[in-house]
Amino acid sequence: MDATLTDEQERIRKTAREFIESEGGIELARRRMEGDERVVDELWADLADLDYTAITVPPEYDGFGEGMVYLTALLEVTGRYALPGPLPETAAFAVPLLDELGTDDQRERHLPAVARGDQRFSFALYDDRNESLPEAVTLDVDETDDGHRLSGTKTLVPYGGEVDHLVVAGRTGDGSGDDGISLFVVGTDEEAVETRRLDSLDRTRPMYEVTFSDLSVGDAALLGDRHEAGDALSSAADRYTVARSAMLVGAADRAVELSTEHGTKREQYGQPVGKFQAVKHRIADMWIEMQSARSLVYYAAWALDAGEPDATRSVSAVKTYAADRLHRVFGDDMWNHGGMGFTWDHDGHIYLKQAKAWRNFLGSPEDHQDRLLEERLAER
Amino acid sequence: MDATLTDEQERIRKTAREFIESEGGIELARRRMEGDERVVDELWADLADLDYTAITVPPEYDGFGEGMVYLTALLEVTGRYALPGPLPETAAFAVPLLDELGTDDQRERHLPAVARGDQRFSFALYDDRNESLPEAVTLDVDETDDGHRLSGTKTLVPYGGEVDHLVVAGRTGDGSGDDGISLFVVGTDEEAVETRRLDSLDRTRPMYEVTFSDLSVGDAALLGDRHEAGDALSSAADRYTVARSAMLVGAADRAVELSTEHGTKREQYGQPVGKFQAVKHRIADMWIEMQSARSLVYYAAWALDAGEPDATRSVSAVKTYAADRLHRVFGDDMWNHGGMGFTWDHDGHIYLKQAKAWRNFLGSPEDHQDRLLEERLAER
Amino acid sequence: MNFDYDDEHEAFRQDLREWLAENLPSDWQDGDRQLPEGSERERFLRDWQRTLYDGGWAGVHWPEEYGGRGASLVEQTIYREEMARARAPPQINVVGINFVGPTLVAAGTEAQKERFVPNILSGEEIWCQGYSEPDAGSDIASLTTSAEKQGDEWVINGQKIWTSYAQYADWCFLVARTDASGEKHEGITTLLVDVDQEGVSMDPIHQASDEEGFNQVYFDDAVASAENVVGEVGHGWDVVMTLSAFEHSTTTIFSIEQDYLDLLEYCRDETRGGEPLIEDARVRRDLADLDARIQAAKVSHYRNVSKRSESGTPGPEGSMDLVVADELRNDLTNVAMDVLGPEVALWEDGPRDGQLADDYLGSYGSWIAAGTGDVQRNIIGERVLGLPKDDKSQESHRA
Amino acid sequence: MNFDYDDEHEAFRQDLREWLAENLPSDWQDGDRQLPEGSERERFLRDWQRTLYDGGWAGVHWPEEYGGRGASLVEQTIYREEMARARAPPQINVVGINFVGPTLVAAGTEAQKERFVPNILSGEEIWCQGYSEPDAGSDIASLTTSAEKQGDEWVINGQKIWTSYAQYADWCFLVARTDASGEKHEGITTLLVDVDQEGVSMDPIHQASDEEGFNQVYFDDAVASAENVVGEVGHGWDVVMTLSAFEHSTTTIFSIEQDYLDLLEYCRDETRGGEPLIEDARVRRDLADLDARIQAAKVSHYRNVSKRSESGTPGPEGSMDLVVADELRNDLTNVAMDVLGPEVALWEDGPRDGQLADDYLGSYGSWIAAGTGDVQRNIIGERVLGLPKDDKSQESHRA
Repeated sequence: MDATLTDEQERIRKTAREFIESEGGIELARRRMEGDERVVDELWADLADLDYTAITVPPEYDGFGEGMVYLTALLEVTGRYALPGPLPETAAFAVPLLDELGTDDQRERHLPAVARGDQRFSFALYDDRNESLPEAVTLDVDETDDGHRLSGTKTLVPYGGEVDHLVVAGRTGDGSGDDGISLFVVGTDEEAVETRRLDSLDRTRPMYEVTFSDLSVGDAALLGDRHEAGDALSSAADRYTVARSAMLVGAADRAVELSTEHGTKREQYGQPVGKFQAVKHRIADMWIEMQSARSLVYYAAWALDAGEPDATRSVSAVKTYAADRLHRVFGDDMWNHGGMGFTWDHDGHIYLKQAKAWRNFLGSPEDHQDRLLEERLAER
Repeated sequence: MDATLTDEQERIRKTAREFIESEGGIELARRRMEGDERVVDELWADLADLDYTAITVPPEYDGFGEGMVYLTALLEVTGRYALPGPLPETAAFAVPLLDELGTDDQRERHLPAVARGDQRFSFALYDDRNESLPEAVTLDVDETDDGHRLSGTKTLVPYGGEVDHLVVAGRTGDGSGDDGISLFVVGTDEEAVETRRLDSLDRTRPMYEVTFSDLSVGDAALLGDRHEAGDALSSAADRYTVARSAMLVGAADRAVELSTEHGTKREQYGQPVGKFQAVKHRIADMWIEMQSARSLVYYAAWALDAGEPDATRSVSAVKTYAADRLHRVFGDDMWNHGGMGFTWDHDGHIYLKQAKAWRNFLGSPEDHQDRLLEERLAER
Repeated sequence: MNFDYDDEHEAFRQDLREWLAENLPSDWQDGDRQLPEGSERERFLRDWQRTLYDGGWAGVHWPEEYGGRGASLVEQTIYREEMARARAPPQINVVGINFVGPTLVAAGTEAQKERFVPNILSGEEIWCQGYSEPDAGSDIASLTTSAEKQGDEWVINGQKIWTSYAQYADWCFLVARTDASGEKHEGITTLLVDVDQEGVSMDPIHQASDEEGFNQVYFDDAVASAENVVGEVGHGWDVVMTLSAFEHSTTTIFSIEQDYLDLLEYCRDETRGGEPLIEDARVRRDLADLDARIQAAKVSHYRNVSKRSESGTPGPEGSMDLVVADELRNDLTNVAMDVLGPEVALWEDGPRDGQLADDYLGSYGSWIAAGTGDVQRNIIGERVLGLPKDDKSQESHRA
Repeated sequence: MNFDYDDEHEAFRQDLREWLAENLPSDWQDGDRQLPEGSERERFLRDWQRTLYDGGWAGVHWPEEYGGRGASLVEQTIYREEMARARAPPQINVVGINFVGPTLVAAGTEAQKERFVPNILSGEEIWCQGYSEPDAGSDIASLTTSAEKQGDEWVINGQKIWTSYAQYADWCFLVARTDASGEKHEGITTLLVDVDQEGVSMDPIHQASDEEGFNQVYFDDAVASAENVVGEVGHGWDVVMTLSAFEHSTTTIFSIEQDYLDLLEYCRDETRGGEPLIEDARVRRDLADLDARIQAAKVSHYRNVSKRSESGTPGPEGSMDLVVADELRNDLTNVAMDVLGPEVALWEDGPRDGQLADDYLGSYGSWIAAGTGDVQRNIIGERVLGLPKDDKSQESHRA
């Protein structure tokens, strides 16, 4: 029992913070919000230099073989700056999935390249932008002589047009649940693949539509067993949920700081506004909720790494607890700042939009409430 | 459009307040809490002298023929003192029901006596203390040659052992919904009727168990058409819900006063505690919620009297809004008072328990949420 | 107690409904209620303001002698209900019509009334109000924008912020400091300032919602003539208080109700996992709770209207309308986002072309006009309930 | 980051579990966990205290030289987890064991240690602490109970309130004013007072829950000998602060978790209208929310324990444990009442013989021991986050 970060983890956080601040801090996110895609390209090279892209890659593929605890410790820092780029998509979702399901060939083809920073990944899951997973996976996949043919349009693909490869979920079997789902690794440079950026609430992490026009892929593109990828997909979604939650915890930590600074410096009615209990207690509550969310993230990350039986429930606890509460933390930060809090210049709205955009993505809090209780009752 | 009380209504409120205070105010409720049943008997005679028992009785039966608006205006005042006695049971539930469903004979037998203060009423609806209405009405009623035979034990009967008559709901038809319910007027002095007081959360308004041991009643006891009393019962429950809500609004008004007095007089850290924004804003919120509940009660009372199409929805809005919010108002009042708020001497707990005891009685807020939306959608 | 309308009132409602049916912009009636973008927007809004004026529906609460209908408070309520139900476009001269006009009628000189009032109702002159300052926030009285008497003119220097409609405005109702030697509520003067002069410039404020609705307004040796002082020099705080009394006569609860009904229909019609959203008891709890809160807020507003009809003056209870409506709008727009599927992640390419997202984001800025919930709760605690005043906040916020 | 326990810790847990299985009162193990009423209760609790002592489980955190196990913070956490899981009866000498003993070990004289410490752990002498006063509330430092030096004795006059366990206590750890001339934190002295003397009397406080747990304690020329001053005369505030540091090492989150699991099972097993309660999505939302909050509070507690294991001293972060647990207990007990049918209207004739109602009512008094959420939020705002201190509240509440 030692619920603290290691010195090594603290060190990487410090380095990450110094690096991001030297590059402009949250200005990087603002550049991406304004539509500057180069910022992701530039950043990615640096992240690779710092070995961040290699964290979850196994040692045999030139990585560090670290798990979610290490990754979330880092992502908390990137979240503080709303750092753009598909790091959680690549490192939390795709890499462990490739490692788990991939053939030697697939691993060899992708993992070292990811570690080097030469390949970025995202995932294309939703065929319907209004349904929950796994029901929202309906993509038509026809079997061909030497592989499969994909036809249809995926939506809500994070950074879809700014990555090299996508993990695409298709339905090769019957039903609408976890069964019958197959995964494919598809290059975005294929001619039959077209991406279109969607104006997204969180413009630091834009969503894309990705259209497959009778895209033929060979057997080498099939990731894992045909029909059988539902469980692995669910695990990948869990890792991603924890990763993104960690980023939002980092953002919430920053929001508490911003409100505290404001409460200390800004004067109204002749005294710093943080002396007013309404403001002081609201910030105290923000801090409590941020710390509580952080606790759940730490535990879930550890439980996923350790393969604990309550890992799935722990992930659901994160989203159940944090989805709306962190959102409110950001809203409260905006309110604490008065009129300035509602301006584009204040960072609060960047976080607020991230929290809302993330709310129902890969599982709404309601989905997670249901799953949490199912798991809990199964344990009794 | 005139959303204010009339001068006449304001006058009766003032009189009621002066009268209750002259009799000891909330000490009357405390006496009943300690088990003193005489307080209800004594009070009832006074209430009759003041004509309060005659308010809803039609003029042709020696009453004033007033409706829910007038009654709730008065009940707000009685609620302020948690005044014990079956006034809402008699005046809001039973009297309009007798007037609506009763034969000339039944009306003649009961209504003038109620107006004079010679008969008190309550109702026995629940056969199962854990089910909702109307499902909880399961009492076996056998048809006999000259009437019916009632066998079974009703529970959750307010003041059951302290009234003269009960409106008893029995199931004479199939099903578990509104259909097949029949009502009977039963005297509590019948030999086959036994009452047992249950230790109740709200000891100012104790619940009883009432057992019918093969009680035979004549046709004159049947209130309304056989099998067909479900709708009238539901309306009576609605009136009762509004009446009790009005009492709790009056209690909440008092709780705001108590907290305000405390915040003005009690000093901590060298200043009145009401200067602390945490306390000041909590009291402001209590006031807002009390006023909002009051608005809903006023509207529902008027809509019931006027037979507005949204009357049912308005009643459900009251309980949806007020059930947990008024309860929290009382809890907040206790918290505002610090340690003293948790003592038996502080009045807050009397109200708190009333609100909790009332929460799921004759329809939980959840039941009312569902009904509110059903009605709302039916209007669209 | 009576929530019915009498025949006269129903006739008023009917007249307005019929007029709206004929005069609302046609796109609007077809359900496309987006304001035009860019410079088109001002044209559109000025046209609508003129249409309202021509129909006699621009300032129903104004006295008849100034071109209004002399509508009673109840009629004003009906007016707001119907405009919300029709989802009519906003009035570009809302500041002039709701605040400046009535203030001039109450506190202006005859010459001011003659010069300014007619052009307000017709929309020929659009008004903004210069209140908040970067370092003052809701603490209006600590303003530092100065007006100095030079001959027959006042020379104005300083900066205002959160000034809505300034981008369209012809005139500004300005609160300035003319004497810094006394207490902060003293030495304040209200002036009518022509915005169309060299000494006045402005910048729009880029909002979190990616829109521009508020402005910073800079005064750099701007001038106002001596006869454009409202009330007495140095007694502007009284004028501000007079004017703020009019603010409470507005409420957004009726438009909140319309948005709620839209949400209800969405949840009835939309399915997820094959089930209508409304079948989820969680959704029902959220909707029913909003429904009940909206009904409560409406009736509370009616009660305030009735009370004010009797007493003639608005009380501090109006703070309740404000804080309740602000929180309702924030909660409602959040629920409307939350019941969406994962598509909640989209903005302009998302549901209703981003309108839901715009409403949601906008709800975080709504209090800029009304003062924060914290300030409103102070007002309720201190002025309604009589709790001890914080020495610091005493009298120094708008009510 | 590691939430596993090593073998040594697991062995500690196993020892305790086995001991509890053998030594818990037999009714208790059968699920009947009501404390006896009246005078039986003290006997029962003293017996249980003695049983714990005999088993070596009365003060696991005490140093071995004083009869404890010298348990690490992690082991103390395991201890609390297991006692909660077994729903063990409360320790009647909790004040002595958790606060007074450690304080004497840290700040007492050798003679005090020798005289008092052994009888604490064995439960031979039960302790209470005399802190709050009717006019002081959470503002401990403004206390007025006086102690005046007369020869070799201190003569004590005044009144304490909210004193738990006083009805059983043999000794009182008293905070008194020995000098009223300076600032309110000065001139305070802590004394060990024999409660069994003529000058000390007490009244139980009738609580909203219809129970008596707290007391008023009156000192009327009560005496304490000079050697029973703890720390230096006039420097009692330092002792209070030392003692308060120990308070944060307790948490009720583990017993809250047990109550939550009971509620979960109730909702799984109970039906209404033919449907299991847990099928109602509203119930699921409430349960899942409580579940997640409890897990968060537990992990936050582990994090605080780990942090404290590293740093050696408890930080103000402990305020978070307190405020979170208090609110959770209040929300949990309310949900447990609300999911009941109309039978929620009953008390002792109601569900579980009124235990649910008792727990619910009790949750409104829990903060009396811990200080209000308002105070805890001040501590978090000021000491954790560094927000500007309210001049009024500075340093004057227990932390």
